Amino acid sequence: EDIKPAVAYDLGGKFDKSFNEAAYTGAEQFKKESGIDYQDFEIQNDSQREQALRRFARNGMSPVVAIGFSYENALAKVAAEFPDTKFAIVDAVVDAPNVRSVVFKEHEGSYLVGTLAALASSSGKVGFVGGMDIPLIRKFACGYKQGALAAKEGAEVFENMTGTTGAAWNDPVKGGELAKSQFDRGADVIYHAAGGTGIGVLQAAADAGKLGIGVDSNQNGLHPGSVLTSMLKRVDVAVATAFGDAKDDKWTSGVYVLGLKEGGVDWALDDNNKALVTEEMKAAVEKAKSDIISGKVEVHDYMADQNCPF
Amino acid sequence: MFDMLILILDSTVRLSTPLLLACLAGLYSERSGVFDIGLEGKMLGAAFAAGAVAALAGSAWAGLAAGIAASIALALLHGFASITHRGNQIVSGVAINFLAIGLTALLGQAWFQQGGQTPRLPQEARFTDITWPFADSLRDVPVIGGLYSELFSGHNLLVYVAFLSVPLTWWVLYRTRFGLRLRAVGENPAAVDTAGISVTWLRYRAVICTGILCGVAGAYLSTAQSAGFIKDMTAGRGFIALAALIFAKWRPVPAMFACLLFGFLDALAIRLQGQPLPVIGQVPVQVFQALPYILTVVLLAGFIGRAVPPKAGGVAYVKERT
Amino acid sequence: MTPAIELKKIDKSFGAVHANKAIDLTVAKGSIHGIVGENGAGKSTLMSILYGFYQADEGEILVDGKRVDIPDSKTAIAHGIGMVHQHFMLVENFTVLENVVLGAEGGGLLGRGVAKARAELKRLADDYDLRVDPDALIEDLPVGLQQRVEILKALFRGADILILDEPTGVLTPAEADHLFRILRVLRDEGKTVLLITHKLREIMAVTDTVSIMRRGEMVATRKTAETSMTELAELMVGRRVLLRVDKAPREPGRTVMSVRDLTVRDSRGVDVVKNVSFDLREGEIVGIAGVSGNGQSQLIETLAGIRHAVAGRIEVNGTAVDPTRRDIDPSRIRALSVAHVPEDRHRMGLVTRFFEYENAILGYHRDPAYGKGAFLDIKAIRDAARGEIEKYDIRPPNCLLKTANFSGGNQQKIVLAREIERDPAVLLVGQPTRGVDIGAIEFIHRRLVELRDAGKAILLISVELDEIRSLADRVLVMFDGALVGERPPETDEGELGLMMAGVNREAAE
Amino acid sequence: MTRGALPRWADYGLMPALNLAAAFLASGLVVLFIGENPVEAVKILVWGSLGWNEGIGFTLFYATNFIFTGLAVAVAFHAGLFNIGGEGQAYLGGLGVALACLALDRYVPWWVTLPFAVLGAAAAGAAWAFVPAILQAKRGSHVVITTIMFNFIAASLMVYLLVNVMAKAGSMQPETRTFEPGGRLPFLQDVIPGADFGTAPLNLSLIVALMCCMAVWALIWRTKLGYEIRTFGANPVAAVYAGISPVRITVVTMMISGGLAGMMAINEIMGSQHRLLIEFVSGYGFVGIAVALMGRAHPVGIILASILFGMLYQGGAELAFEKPAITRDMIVVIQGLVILFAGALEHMFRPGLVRLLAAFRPTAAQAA
Ligand SMILES: Nc1ncnc2c1ncn2[C@@H]1O[C@H](COP(=O)(O)OP(=O)(O)OP(=O)(O)O)[C@@H](O)[C@H]1O
Ligand SMILES: Nc1ncnc2c1ncn2[C@@H]1O[C@H](COP(=O)(O)OP(=O)(O)OP(=O)(O)O)[C@@H](O)[C@H]1O
Ligand SMILES: [Mg+2]
Ligand SMILES: [Mg+2]
Repeated sequence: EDIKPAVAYDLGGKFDKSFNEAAYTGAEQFKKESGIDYQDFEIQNDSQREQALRRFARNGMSPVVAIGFSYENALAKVAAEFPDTKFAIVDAVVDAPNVRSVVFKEHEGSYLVGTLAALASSSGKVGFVGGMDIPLIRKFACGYKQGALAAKEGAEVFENMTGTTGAAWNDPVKGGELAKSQFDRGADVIYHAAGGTGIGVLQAAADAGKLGIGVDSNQNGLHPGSVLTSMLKRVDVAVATAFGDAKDDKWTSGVYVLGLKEGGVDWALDDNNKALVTEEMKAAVEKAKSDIISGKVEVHDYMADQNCPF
Repeated sequence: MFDMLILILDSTVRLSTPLLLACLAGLYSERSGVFDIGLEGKMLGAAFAAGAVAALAGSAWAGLAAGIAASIALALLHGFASITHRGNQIVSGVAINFLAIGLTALLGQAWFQQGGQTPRLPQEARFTDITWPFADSLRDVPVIGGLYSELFSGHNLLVYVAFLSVPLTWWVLYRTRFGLRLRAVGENPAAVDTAGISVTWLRYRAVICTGILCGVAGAYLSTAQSAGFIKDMTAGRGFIALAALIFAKWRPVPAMFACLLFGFLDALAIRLQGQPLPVIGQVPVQVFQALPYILTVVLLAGFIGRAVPPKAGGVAYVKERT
Repeated sequence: MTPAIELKKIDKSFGAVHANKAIDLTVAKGSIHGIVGENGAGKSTLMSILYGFYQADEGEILVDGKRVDIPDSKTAIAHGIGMVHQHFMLVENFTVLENVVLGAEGGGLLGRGVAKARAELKRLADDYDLRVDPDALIEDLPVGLQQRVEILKALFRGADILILDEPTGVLTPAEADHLFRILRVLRDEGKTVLLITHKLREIMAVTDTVSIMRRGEMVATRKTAETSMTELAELMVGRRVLLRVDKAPREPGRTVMSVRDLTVRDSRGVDVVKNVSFDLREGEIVGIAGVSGNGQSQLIETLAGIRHAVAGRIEVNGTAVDPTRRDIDPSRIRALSVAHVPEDRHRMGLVTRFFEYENAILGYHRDPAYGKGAFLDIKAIRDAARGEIEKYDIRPPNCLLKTANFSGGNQQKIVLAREIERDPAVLLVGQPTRGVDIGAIEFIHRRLVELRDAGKAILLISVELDEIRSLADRVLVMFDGALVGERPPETDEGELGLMMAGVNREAAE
Repeated sequence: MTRGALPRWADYGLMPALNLAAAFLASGLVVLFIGENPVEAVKILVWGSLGWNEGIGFTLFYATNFIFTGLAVAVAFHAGLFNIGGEGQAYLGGLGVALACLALDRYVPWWVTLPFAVLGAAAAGAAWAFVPAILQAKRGSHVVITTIMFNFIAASLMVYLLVNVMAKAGSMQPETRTFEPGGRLPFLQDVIPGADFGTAPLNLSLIVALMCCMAVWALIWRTKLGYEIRTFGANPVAAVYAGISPVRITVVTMMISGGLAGMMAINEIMGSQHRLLIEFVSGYGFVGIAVALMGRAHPVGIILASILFGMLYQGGAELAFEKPAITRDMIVVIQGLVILFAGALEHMFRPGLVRLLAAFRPTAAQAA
């Protein structure tokens, strides 16, 4: 039976080189596999969040996937207005019978790439470049730190944020400068969670012959040989699954917390970076991964207490 | 300590370059009496054109040419509106900023399907760093070694272009006929007119100069400092350049120092970010992010006095009120 | 021989305004040809057309008998026409030299061309005795010298037809005579001079021929030798005007304003007013004569509260005012019933973008008569303005017209009306008739005398010696910031002229 | 620049119409370029913004923001000051509103909160404009630079506050808790009987905005302060001659301007979002510049320009919905073209029109 799926992206837009783009990829993938077309919308201001969701619901679209925690309030409202429409939201929890909330344990994935970073670093100094200083990004940073420290006693982690306006997510030049300054301070691996800004970080790493770490989608291919790995946040899977479940009548509402165990986050290994990842590094990461999954290692979630003990 | 200073200065140079180019660009236009808050838009348009063409042609130079062309086109649009049709110069500038933001993303997506991003440039399609002779051998000589090999050597061509444009602009402005007339028309177009010189044509030439320099600035962003265009990548630099221009009271050499200052404050903030400060200890990152702007205001209020814009600036030249 | 210039049926309108109506004009080679007319008669426009600044709608121009069209000033210059504009066309923050070479730089690079220009300038300076420091900034020069620069510009471009639009409006008698000497020299060299002025004395003094314009039309042309001031005045205004003020002698009353040891320093730190002391009594007009730029402007601005002094005391109607205090400002002074007609109406006295009625309350806008509390009572203001327009015969009689569209003469009346109608005890007046036509001059002078007869105290500053001598009851001469002496108005021009030049026979006093 | 020989109806009616037509023509070409039907596009744009209740609601909602920021720029403009700080001032205004709402919403009805919110917004905005103003007045620091700088500083301050101080616990979002009804402005349709704007967040702020328009008109053209502001803007020397203090006028005007910009937050924060969140100004401050200048710094003109931009925002969104090929970037391009043709090129058709009218009625010139 045919469905009419839809996606509403966050302010960053569908090509933000980050989770919006991942969502887009997922939707496209579903379209390719099922041959079912979908509708999408890029909002221009906060007032359009409700408008977009409502608009989709009215047009009988379902499921409607909202990307980004900023949709929380809007969705809570609209979901109540359209109880028969299936909604999903990524990165936030909306408690309603017709809403599927998908949140990720970014800290777990960040922990893994932190481990890798520390192992790959010869100076024992690694860096992190975030877009804006908001809780979500701190969550990335905190997991990364913990991973790095766990892998190398006394490893040093530099942490920088790009800016305080929307431009912070689209400023590769500034990103590059931040990376360079961290390299100057001795770092030789840098992990970014900064959308378009990160492109500049990875570029700077490549130019300086150092290593960068990608985020959200697999960015190993951007600079083969210079991107150590990427922290995968499978927003694409979340979106594709939401569409798929609806299609196959397997839709379930409720909260989905996707961590390593659920394969919601992971680290990327492919031809582009296998030369960079030695056997022992690989072993170490896989160990950490299983420990986390088994619960032997507990990765601190910044959101739990709004603070990072490391 | 000294090395750190060198490194900060090094990054200062990189950060100031686009500001400097845009700032000098604005200088030509505003000295001729045509205000221009569209620097941002021209830079963005140029960055896109440069990134796109460099990617297609696989040549940085082709990219540069395209960037300049695009920027000039926008500059001429500004001229058409504010010189030929005596439109409001501010509004025209705002319009150009909008057009640039929209068109770059639109065309980028239409041509490359990478969401307004242009394909990543291979090294040979970028302006890469030029290492001066003996830079490496001299590196270890105390002081000058660092200065020479880090600060002066090892930047890409456009950086040198930017800093050479300063004396060039000074020379054009104060040593050539064009410069004399340019300065005159910004102060009193009627005087230029009655001296038998066409105000319109003179101002058009000025905005074309603006176009050229903004073009270089854009190309620097997308083909030198980064490897490709990303939407909105100018991130407000056009406005900072404008501020620098006023800061420098519309004079070339001070313009350079103003831009270096902005670059330096930015570099400093980047460097200090996330490190505890002596005495104060840990400071919220936002403090550092605001630092350059706060210091700018302080310096402006503290040392730079009144800035008097070109007298005829901002108003179209109308002799017959019909 | 063929005339230097022939204008045939020149017609020009600015939108609604018909500035020149089918004007014919013939100017003989090697002559000084005067053009007179009221404000707004169309003189400047006609000349600007000849100079290619404006384009005529109709008609043709012949230079040396050849029909030419002059689309821009460049062409005019090429035809050997030079013009000194009424409102100078100089770049204020440029040096004299830069202004002179602008447009005639001689080459893409300034270096050599300018060096040549410097030499050429020196030559002209010597030949015509037009001395001015080539490296001085225009904004630092007194208007008199700025005008020299304008003339030099024209000569530098090798003009043999020279147009001067109201050149003497800003000159002292001495400067004016100097200018006329130069004009004669130029004429004797065979150059042709077109001189626009409001001052019939000057016409009679230097011109060979004179043309009269009224309301955009050329009403007559006369051989100067065969006409008289009165005839010209009538032709200009279209009615009889009397050219001299008659005022009855009057005993001055008590002192209303006394100034003691007033010293004013300008932004550059130079003392521009040097311990000046004088009294101003009811029912007298005290004239301050002086070459412009000798501190009169700063003096009057300080008395009006616009500038601050570094030393001195002022007493108005028994109230002491400390002019050195920062909190003294014009509104305070006005409150003491002191009115001020500034020298430069365009720069200071008016907001030309405003409607006439808005300018009618400038400086008095907080007066309750114009509205209670925070608000303005537009109707009351307009009524007041209409009253003044009526009383001062301001034309066009329309208080809803933008002030920029009144002629200088009428703009001046707007200012006078505003200041006088407040019935002040003291009136400070600067250059009341600069650039104003005879009709208006007559009116303004009469108004001032009436005021004096009504027992007001008037301080008059003017570079027009005639004006001072015919209006003032006492003449104070100012030189280099100091008062160098007092004379009765009957004193002959020569002596006053010398004092104004700093040559003071009784240095004792 | 004087208006020249055009009759009023042509100047205020025909000219703008022509300009808009040109703007949409150009936009049409862009639409054509990406292979959509321009006529249809324009239809959707106009219908989407004016053709149905909810559309009108949104159009007016956006217009409300533009009226505030437009008035802000206009007031400063009359004093010859160019305030590009609207963005930051509005951002701070948000803080003022939020503090008022957070403090009161639990205890009192909205109509008690409103005055405090208005006060908070205006005060915060004015405060943010004060420093640039005083620096301009006393030190001559160019207000354009300082206001640009203060936009960035405002962003840093607000991110800090929202992330570290005001954020509601345990939330991903850098934003305050949602206000209780006591901190929410009623929607217009709930107060105006019979009105229906669907789900558009059009709220009482529109009324506030219109009242501000009247207030600004009165201030500028009917009060002594306004007279002083205009005098200072038109001729500073004459202003001093008239006993008007430049320092006072500069500071007062800038603070009024900042206050108006700040009040934009009432519409967004108290009227629509019901919580303070980062980046909520999203460019309204900058568009305000174009709005003010296109509206010739007159409240009526500003209202019209604001509605025009409201249409572009709302109609643009509809367009993006209806036509998958038309992205939001395209909407930005169209906005740019409108600003260009209706704003910067507003005089383009004038000479032709003057000649045309003169040809038809030779007396036109005299009449004008
Ligand atoms: N640039 C202009 N634009 C529009 N109208 C103008 C312009 N210059 C002059 N006029 C109109 O043309 C008429 C003639 O102006 P003009 O300056 O020639 O008078 P004038 O004889 O020079 O007066 P004055 O003796 O005061 O200099 C004026 O009344 C004015 O209305
Ligand atoms: N640009 C203009 N637009 C409209 N009218 C103008 C313009 N320039 C001059 N005029 C008008 O031309 C007439 C004379 O102008 P002009 O400036 O020559 O007067 P003026 O007496 O010379 O002034 P002043 O003596 O102060 O120089 C006046 O009516 C004036 O309003
Ligand atoms: Mg004249
Ligand atoms: Mg679409």
